[in-house]
Amino acid sequence: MNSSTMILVLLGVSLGSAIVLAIAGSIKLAPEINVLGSAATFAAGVGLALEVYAHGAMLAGGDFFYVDAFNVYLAVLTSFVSMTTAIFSRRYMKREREHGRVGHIRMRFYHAMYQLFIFSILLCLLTNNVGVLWISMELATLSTVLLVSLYRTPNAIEAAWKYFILCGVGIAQALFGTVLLYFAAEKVLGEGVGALLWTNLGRVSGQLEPTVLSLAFVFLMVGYGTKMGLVPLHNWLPDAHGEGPTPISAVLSGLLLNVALYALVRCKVLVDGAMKTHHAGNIMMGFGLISILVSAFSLLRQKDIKRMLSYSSIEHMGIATFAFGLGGPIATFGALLHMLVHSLAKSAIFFTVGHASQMHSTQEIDRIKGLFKGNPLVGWGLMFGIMAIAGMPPFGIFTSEFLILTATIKDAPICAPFLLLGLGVAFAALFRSVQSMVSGNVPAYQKPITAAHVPVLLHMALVFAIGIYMPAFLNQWFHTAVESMR
Amino acid sequence: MNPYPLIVEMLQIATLIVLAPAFVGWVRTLKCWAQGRTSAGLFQPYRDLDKLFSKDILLPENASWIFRFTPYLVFGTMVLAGGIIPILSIDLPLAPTADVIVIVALFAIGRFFTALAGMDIGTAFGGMGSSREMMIASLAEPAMLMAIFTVSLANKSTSLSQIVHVIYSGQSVLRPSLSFALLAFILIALAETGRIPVDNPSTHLELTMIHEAMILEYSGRHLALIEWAGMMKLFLFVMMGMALFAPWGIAPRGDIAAIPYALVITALKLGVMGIVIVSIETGLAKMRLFRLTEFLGAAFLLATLGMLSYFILD
Amino acid sequence: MFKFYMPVNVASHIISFLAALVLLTAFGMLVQKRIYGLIRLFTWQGLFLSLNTAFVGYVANKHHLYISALLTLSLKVILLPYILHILIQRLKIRKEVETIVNVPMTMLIGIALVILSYHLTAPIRELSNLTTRSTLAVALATVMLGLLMMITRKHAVTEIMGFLAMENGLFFAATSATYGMPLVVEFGVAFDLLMAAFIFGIFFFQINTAFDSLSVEQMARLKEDD
Amino acid sequence: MIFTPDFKLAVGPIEIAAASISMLFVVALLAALLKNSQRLAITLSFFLAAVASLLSVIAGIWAVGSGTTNQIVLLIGLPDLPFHMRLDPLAGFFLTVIGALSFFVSVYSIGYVKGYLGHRSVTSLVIFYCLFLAGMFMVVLADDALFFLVSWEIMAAASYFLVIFENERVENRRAAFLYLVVAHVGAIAILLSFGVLAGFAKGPGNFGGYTFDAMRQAHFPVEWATVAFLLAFFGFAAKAGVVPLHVWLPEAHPVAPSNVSALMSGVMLKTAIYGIIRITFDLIRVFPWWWGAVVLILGLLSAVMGVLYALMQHDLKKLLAYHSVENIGIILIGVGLAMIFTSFNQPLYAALALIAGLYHTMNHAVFKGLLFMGAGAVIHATNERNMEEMGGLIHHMPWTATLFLVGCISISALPPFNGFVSEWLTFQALLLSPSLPSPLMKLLIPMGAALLALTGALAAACFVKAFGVTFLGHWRGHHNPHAHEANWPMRLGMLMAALTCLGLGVLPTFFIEWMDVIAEQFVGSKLAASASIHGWMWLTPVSYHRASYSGVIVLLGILIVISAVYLFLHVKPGAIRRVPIWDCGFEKINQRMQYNATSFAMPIRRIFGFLFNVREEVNVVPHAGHKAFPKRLNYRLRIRDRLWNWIYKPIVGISFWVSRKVGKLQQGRIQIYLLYSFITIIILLIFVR
Repeated sequence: MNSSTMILVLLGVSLGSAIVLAIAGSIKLAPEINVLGSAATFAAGVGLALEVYAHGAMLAGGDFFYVDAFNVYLAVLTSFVSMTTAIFSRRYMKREREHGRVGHIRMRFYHAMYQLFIFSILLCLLTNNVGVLWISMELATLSTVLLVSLYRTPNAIEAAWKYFILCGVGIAQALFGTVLLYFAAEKVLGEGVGALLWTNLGRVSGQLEPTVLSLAFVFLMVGYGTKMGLVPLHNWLPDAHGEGPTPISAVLSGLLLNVALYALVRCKVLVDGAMKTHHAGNIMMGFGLISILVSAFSLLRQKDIKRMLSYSSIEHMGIATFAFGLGGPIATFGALLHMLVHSLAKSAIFFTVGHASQMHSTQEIDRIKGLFKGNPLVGWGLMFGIMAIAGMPPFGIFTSEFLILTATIKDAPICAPFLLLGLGVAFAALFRSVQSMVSGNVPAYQKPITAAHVPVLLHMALVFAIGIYMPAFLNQWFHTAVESMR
Repeated sequence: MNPYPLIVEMLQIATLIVLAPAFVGWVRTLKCWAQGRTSAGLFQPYRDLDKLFSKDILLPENASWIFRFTPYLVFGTMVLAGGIIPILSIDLPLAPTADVIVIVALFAIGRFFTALAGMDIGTAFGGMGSSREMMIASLAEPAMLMAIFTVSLANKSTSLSQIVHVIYSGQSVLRPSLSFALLAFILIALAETGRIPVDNPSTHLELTMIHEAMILEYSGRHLALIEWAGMMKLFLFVMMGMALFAPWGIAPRGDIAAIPYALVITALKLGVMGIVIVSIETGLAKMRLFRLTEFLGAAFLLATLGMLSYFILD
Repeated sequence: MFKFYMPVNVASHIISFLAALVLLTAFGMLVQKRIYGLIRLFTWQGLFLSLNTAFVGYVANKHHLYISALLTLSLKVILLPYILHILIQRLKIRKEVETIVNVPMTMLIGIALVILSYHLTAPIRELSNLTTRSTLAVALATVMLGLLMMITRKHAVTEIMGFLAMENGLFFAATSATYGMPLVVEFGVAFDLLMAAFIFGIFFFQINTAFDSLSVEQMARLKEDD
Repeated sequence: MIFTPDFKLAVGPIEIAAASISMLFVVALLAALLKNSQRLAITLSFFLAAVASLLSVIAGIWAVGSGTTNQIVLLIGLPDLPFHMRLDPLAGFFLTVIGALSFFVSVYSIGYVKGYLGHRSVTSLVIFYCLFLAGMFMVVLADDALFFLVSWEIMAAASYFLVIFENERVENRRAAFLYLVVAHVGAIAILLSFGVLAGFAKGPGNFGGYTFDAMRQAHFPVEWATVAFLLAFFGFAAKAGVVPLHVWLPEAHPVAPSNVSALMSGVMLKTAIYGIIRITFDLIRVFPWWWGAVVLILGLLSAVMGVLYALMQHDLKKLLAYHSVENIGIILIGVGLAMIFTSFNQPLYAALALIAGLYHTMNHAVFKGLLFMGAGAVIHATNERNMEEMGGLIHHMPWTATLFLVGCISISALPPFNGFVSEWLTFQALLLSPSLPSPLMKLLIPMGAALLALTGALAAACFVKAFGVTFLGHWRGHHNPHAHEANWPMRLGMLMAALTCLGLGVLPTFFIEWMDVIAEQFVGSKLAASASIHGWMWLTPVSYHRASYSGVIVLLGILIVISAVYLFLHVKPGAIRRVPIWDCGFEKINQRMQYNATSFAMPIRRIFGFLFNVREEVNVVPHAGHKAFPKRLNYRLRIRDRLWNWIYKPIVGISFWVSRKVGKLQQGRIQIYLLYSFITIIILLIFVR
């Protein structure tokens, strides 16, 4: 099978499952179809990755798709997390349905949109076309907006509305940036689709008009930055991630943010090539730092566990953005690693938190107690997840933060104290809440549940494994990606 | 092997053990004279000890082995210290065993156990004595070390024999720093040996006693050992002060012949020091417990001044 | 194929005129207080945009622009206003909507934004040799005015209108700066817009049910401030 | 664990150390598997942990004894930055110290942890215990920044889980949380410090600079070296509990199970000392003298403050924890002096100071471990941590009491036990200050000696109190004591530690000769050439004439005199009669009239009261009609660390204040959010133009 077919399979499976689930989603087997579809997607993703590992970066489907070290690992990650989340959501959503929080039709809608969402972010990652990237990014937003308001509570609707409007406005800015990019590229590459292809743009980035690109970058930054939830464009994120169904929160935090960052980094490489200054990097570092600090302090006063986790996502996106902005081989390597391990760990935490909140019928931190005793897997899973996300070894996030921080003090020492402050406060805030959730005696209102073990264990095992033993192929990809971003 | 140092060592320890009660007797006698009382004589302490040794021991029901062990230990540390501090000669085989810091620590270990013994019985007095004793010690000890350090910095050694040796060889002259240190040392010695104005060795007045409170429950030979050790402590402090500040008379290295002479000088020194102690004790009143802070603070200040003047003036 | 060549300056005049009309409608939307009026203005804006696209396509001889003009026409002049009308009738929305900032102030900010847009696009204008280059400032200003409108209004429908106005500005930018994006992109964007339209339609119902009105003022429960 | 490909059959110290670490991981796994047979899990796991610790001791002794340096590279970690392990004498020394105490404590744990059987599952305790040990071993063996920090944090995390082992209690959670946060912030600071060093180090590839070998080769500009040092010192000081970063320590150490407290206080803190020595003497190598002064001054401050706060405690384990602050201070005095002497190029004196610091490191590990084990036995027997509720335990548990007493004497720096030797060496080092060219240091360092003396004397007072109130007198508690003697494994663990205390105190020359190679490597001079020149009996640092000490003779001397007197007096022994307490004739004596911990410390509290945040409440309920005779009297005393209010509370307050302000960003209104977006664009546009 050549890579074009592989990509078509990869995208086709998810799109196909979306259609199947939309048509026949009400049947009993819908969750299983969902899992199966995701598993097939994952298999295709692995196949594609092997292909890339063997042959290096490649164009596919004419030049519509482009796969290199940077996006292939994100694609595999996406398909993997989509699979585990589907497994998790099988148990989770079943329980939600038993509790009458969602009905028949909405379940169908949920499954279809889930697959559509996966399809759109995969397309986002694999496409070679800046315009198509934009379109699929918008599609990813649109397919999840109504999932956020799935429960139809006033809070959920409000969150979804904010998500819709703010991301809509943000993404519109990104489109303006894309138009400007096209405007600049067209001068060099001539009219037509060719002027929107990453591969072509990357080749000629040195000849692009710097003034236009600097303007374009502002709009792209604000646009994709909104999607990533960078402060001060972040305000929709805690609401949306906090109010939606937990599987959706997991993929929003774990996957969608990564994709937006991916888009931004691709743009940054172009802009750097054109401007030959560190302007874009500085802007990203600024956004990164502000995001880290604001989210860290916001973490301190969270009462809702999912809301807290979404702030933590902002923080980590801030770290990655900062690191990409800082540039240099070490920081970039760290940032790539960070994207990977953050999404694994964050989705794992969402899984455990989902179970925990079902056990206590609430998302309030103060009401969740005694998880170590009540359900050791959920309790320890949450604890280790938080350890990972807070940057404790032997988990992978520590490795990435290690690289990023050491590079920071070398290249931008002035930022180091702020990072130290932000990370310290975030650490304290996370542990303060989680410790009270996992420890203590089991409260009377806690209900036992059957948790989905596999996704949590799988994710945490991976985060752990990457923390102490990073496989050579991953290393090679990251290095290749770092090289491509020079 | 040259047997003489060993003999000197033995002789010195014997001197300590034998002469210590006499010195206390001398101080008491002087005091009686000063206060216009009839004295019991120089040898009363010996009679007291003899009486205590022949008595039965009344052991409190609650006493543990610590209570019984302490008298022996305290006695042992004093004897050991007496083997190290140059009294008659600096040619002591035991001298390198311990320098002045170790000697301070030897006193401390005796005090440590006495304080424990005070708490062992579980009375209010015992605890009170221990508590106060440890408080005073914790203030006195740094001041004492500070005073000693001044001397040892001047003589580039913390070993007492070596200090004496250096002073003899004329490398050390009379310095202003030493006079401060001496003053401090006197104040601390009073505190450490439980004399007025810090403690009153002859009182059993409940609220003022410190050392006596700790050993209230002792009797028989236990009490005798403790009393004897206390006498030796006073004796040793005097001798230590002499070695540090006025070593003349102590037999120098290799000079066996000077030992009889040293004995005489020692007796003379003790006589003089008795007068000094008595004049201080009669001239001062016992202080309230929390005034002691100021007293010991003054000692510390003097010692510090000694140290500073060593660096600044010398 | 026969082609009537119009003098360049005449063409650019017409384009500028249409651009001015787009801008004018944008301002009109900014101050319009009645919802129906807003929709009407939006329809007009779409029409001008569509005309402009078609005209540029004609002048620059870019046939794919006709398609995008058609797209704009069908979507923004016909479909979206229709959907909005239906929704407003179904939901029995009050006709007046209040603004947060008063009208003269909004106008002043709007004018400042136009100046800023002009200033920002000035260097780009120098680079381009297209007939449409001077309209880039208008496009950016339209985007900004749309955003301003969203900020100053308190109603879900007006927020959507502002959003759509921004989208118009973007379309305008695409045609004016570069003679349009590649068709695949244009179609994709249109598809997304269509989907968005359905979604906000659903939303209006959801909000109305949950909050008993479409004012976004009530939707301020999720917050950090206390 | 995977070793480098060149497999040689020859086994060196580092292979043994690696085997020990691997073994601990296996034991952790084993404990997880033995979840359902707890009794077996305890015996087997702790036995194996003891064996593993013994292996480490062997490896450490070997490495120091042979003075060799071995390296291996593990094929884990990042592919371009695999974990490097290196066993040099310094690492070997710390490995020995950690291993030795771990060995004692593991043996002790076999008996101690059984106390939890029937109350709660001990699986997590066993697992994290093993991981904790492994973490400590790895810290001293790590030879690159990444591995070091990974080990460092594994150690911190494992100990965190041990501290919250009994997580129902709020105070445990609070303490554990505080501990973890301080540890983590410290770890980030250390990380940044390594970042600075790595920035100047050159190695193969992008990540080559992170190895310690590369840092050893590098040259650092003095200002950057200072940044690195200050960051690292902050991080390590936070771990070691140096004042004013000590506040977590007396909270966290007491609430952990006692075997864990023993390890935390005894050896975990020492990894911070290791880190400081490693960074300054090994990686940076050239430094200005004032670094040493910083270390010295903070050391002195910690020593004095630590012991004073310890005196005020009536929680036995909290008291011990504060003493760890004190002892870390004493160690730092030695290390700081060594740094000062080194930077003034006086290697012999530096060697003395360094050895003094290291010797105290070793001593403190042993006696603090012993004391915590003893405290554990007491708490195990009485279910009580408050000393005010204890008393008279020497009659119920003579073994524990005697062994605990050994610890008390050792920590009070009294001869002939080990604490004295190292403090004595430190004194000697302090008295060498006249050789320094800096007048200020000349003058200030002897003041340090006075403070050290104060510390020692206060420590003695404190342990009279601790031992006296806990073990002596009558039972003070309200409920009846069911105290029972510790079981055999516990006694064995304590006994071994106590014997080690004596050994270290009596035969210092052996140990100093053994560890001298460290001084030679880092400060360029050997101490043993002078320290044991007069044979193994005499410890003579610098020169015979300066000072000398013989622990053997002190011990033998005292013993001989005691036995002589005893024999002499028992030729014709008088009778011993057990009688009721006399107490100046007071008759109605009861146990409530004893001095307790609070009253014992009262005089010192009065004197140093200004250092504490003391709140005293006396509540008198007068007798009807007779004002002079109170019917009931309540006395309440609360002593808090002033630093809580000065440093920690403001930090927490400011954090929440900022957090509140930040919260204002998010007011819920969508228009405001849009406005942010709008303003952001405009600002950025202006910025790029």
